[in-house]
Amino acid sequence: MFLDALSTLLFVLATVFFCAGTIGLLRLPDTLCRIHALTKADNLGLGFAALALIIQAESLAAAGQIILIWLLALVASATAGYRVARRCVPVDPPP
Amino acid sequence: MTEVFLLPLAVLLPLLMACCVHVSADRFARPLQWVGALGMATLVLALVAHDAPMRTVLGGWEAPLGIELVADRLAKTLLVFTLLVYAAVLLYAEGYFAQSPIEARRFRPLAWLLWAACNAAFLSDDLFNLYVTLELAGLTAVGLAALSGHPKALAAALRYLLAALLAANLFLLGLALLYGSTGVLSLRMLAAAVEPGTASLLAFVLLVTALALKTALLPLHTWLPPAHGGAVTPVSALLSALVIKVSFVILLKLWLHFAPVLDLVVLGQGLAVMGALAVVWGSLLALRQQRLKMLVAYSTVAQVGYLFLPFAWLRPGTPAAAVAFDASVLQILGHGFAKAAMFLAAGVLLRAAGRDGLEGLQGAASRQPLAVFALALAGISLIGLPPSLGFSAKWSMLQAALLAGQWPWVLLLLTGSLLTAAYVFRAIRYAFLPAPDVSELRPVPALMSYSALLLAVLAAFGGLGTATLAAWLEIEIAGWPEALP
Amino acid sequence: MSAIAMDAATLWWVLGTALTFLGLGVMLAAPALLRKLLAFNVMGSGVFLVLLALRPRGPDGVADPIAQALVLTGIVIAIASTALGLMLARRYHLATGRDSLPEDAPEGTDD
Amino acid sequence: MNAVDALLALVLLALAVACLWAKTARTGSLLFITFGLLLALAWVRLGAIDVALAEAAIGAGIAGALLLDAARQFEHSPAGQNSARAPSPWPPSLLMLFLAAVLLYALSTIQPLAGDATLAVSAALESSEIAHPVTAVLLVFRAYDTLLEIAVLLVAVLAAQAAPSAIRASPKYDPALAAVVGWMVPIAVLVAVYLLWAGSSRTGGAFQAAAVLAGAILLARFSGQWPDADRLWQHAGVRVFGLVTFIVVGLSGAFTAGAVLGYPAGWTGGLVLGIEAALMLSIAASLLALFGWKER
Repeated sequence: MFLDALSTLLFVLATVFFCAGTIGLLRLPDTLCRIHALTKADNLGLGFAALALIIQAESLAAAGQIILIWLLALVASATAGYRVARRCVPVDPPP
Repeated sequence: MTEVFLLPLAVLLPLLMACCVHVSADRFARPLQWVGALGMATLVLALVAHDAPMRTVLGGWEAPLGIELVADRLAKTLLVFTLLVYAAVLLYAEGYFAQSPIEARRFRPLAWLLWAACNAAFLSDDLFNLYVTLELAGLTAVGLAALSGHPKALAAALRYLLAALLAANLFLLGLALLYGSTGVLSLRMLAAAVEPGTASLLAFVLLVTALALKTALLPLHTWLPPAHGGAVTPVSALLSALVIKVSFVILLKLWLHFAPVLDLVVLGQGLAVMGALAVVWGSLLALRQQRLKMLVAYSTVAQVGYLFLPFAWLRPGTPAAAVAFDASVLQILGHGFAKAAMFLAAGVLLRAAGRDGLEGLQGAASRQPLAVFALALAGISLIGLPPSLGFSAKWSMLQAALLAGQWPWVLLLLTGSLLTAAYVFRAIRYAFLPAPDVSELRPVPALMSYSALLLAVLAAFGGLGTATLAAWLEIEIAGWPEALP
Repeated sequence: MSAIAMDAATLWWVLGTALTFLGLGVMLAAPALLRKLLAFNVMGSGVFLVLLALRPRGPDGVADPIAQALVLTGIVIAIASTALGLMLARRYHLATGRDSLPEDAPEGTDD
Repeated sequence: MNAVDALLALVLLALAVACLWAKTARTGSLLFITFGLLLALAWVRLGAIDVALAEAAIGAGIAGALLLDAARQFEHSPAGQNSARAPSPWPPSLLMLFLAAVLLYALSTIQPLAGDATLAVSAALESSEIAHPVTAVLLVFRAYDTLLEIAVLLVAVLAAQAAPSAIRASPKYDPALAAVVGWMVPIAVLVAVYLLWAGSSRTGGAFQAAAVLAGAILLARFSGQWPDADRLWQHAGVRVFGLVTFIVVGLSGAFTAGAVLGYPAGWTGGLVLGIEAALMLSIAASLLALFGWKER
């Protein structure tokens, strides 16, 4: 019962962050700013959602899989954000 | 043991051949093709030698769970028909692509995939599997139509693709309705399970619309002339002889299975009327063409019209039904051989003249007599003069119309023949005009003319075998609708 | 819609019908090739929804496995068709600079 | 009717409209990806988990990538062609409304027979030796459909005359990308193998695995690492390998199981996994050929 409530709370938090990320993606002025919305807010949202699911997980292995998925998503979004940013900034960073 | 093998091999062998010729280098691919073609010939002969109807349960799982292949005499006839067309076209392609190895490399695997698709459609007894084969044939045909990479060919291929995609979705929607209400996909079981009603009738109309679009029945024909007329010649022959027949044969199969259950009289009359309009309109358009291959392509629109006339008489329990069935099969064969021959001959003449205009044909009769002869023989079958297959087809339609007491169709058949004669003679007349300039002549491998002639002879003299064919097919339709073909 | 007592399956085949004809209409009316291909995919999704939603579910709430397999095959064929269409459209665009097919010429005229 | 379902259906409808009437090809493609992802949710609600995963991977993922790739080219079209012009909605829409009404009426008359197909599958599942019903249908009961479907995919690659794009080494060596790719690619390959293996007992399968594999190869290609391995993927043999394996195993069934496309008792699981592994390689190679398109 307590765990269910906790899950729900975490899901609500996740939703808040996802909404913030989506609004940021739509409303922020340029690509570099939008990357913030995608990489920061959305990943936090995903993290909360993952936590909520881990609480409900049937086994340790299932929980482990969820953590793995979250980590992979983190790395992927960090790399993608980095690549997008590199496309936006034409000049090389100072050595 | 062989029975387990034969039917699936008719599909799997050409698929395997497609993979092999795609992977192997040119100098291996050519001999390999002939080994494959010989294998196919042996296979088809073995199938025909098996007199009894054959049914193969794939994977050992019977319908409704699995898929079954059925080779009745209709399917066997079509397998032989496909084999003959392919023999001529593959021979022809050897000469046609001799100077363009890149196109040859693109052509070979797609041609074999198309062979597999044709055989698969003729043998399949499963509605969803028929959808997959229809897609296989359609996408292969699109790829073949785009083979040259010329912008006009690309535009024609895109138009063709969009028509095929539309047809695919309509077919699936009809399938969804039938599967949703019955839970089975095998044609045999569907025919037993389907109940007359709005849903099943709408499903059938959707299937028929999809197939009519893929067969290019007027007014759904606009994609056909650019695709067939604009493709490289061996492809034009395959598309017009085989690909539109795939969708038509599926329609014929569905009709034979569903006509006893659903009330299809009005639909049959409607299809026949559209067919009649196609005969007239297609012929008139063919008359207006200035380029030989476009003339031949528009002639297909008219000849497709003939294919749909028998639906007016294919009613269960009427004496006309058996004759109408024979007429359909004869028209499939007659148009297939004649149109392929015509395209192949046209390709020879165009290559010799170096251009596609009708006036380029001038003097062809003396320079390329074999090709002009093939063109004329094929024309005889299209017009419907004896002893051609085209004559037998039209004669059977005439008989069916009279048996059904619908004599106005006789007028249409006569008009159609006259119009066909007009556009065929128009093309041939150019060939007999004196040549303006001899220096323009280009050499064409004789092999190409001979393969065109092979098909033309089949079309022009095939009518002599009508009685044999009708007798051979009789057990398929005699018991209809109680005993399904 | 909610006024009518509607079971879950009905909702999905109603949506499937709507998507089917939405896609069909755009496929017929839109000139741009890319949009036509998008419309084909939307129409296909609608048809798949109808196909699956019409079949009763198994006791454990799992959809008819045969219908699922048919839809899966259909999705793969749709993606193959879309990919082919896109490649042809891109080659056509490279060759001519056009992103739509020319309007239909009057019939019977030579191209 | 569930309120969540109704909301999902409405959002899907709105997305479809927005996607089809989008101003640019790029927006349309992006909206189509969103549509595909939400449609996957609808499949979950319909109890079709396998379709949901395929829809997300293929309908949204691969189709989305192909569409975006193409949209980029069309947006750089030299002259202002008519792509921006949205279709005029009125004349055909009345016809469409009428047809939709006819279909809805017909659908409402359908009284589906009881779940006989479901029962038939579950009854035969034991003897099929495959635990997951959808995989059993795809690779045992209706394996022939799947075989022809793979042929369709081969046709698309051949017909598009697609050659895999040339190996594009990064113009400037990017240490961050190289480092990430160095360990991301093996993980992605691992995920692909997992998806393949999972297919026999639960949702998963060759196509989903191939999508992941193709993504990994693309990632490696962008980073310019393993050029030799990349060249291997462009060999025509890889593209037909799956189909040939499928046909050869299928034909051998005539000797070992008495039916073409049958499997000898006790061997089904292993043979299906082998076929799927071969298919995964070929599908991945085909996807790569279609994605990194350039004229041959």
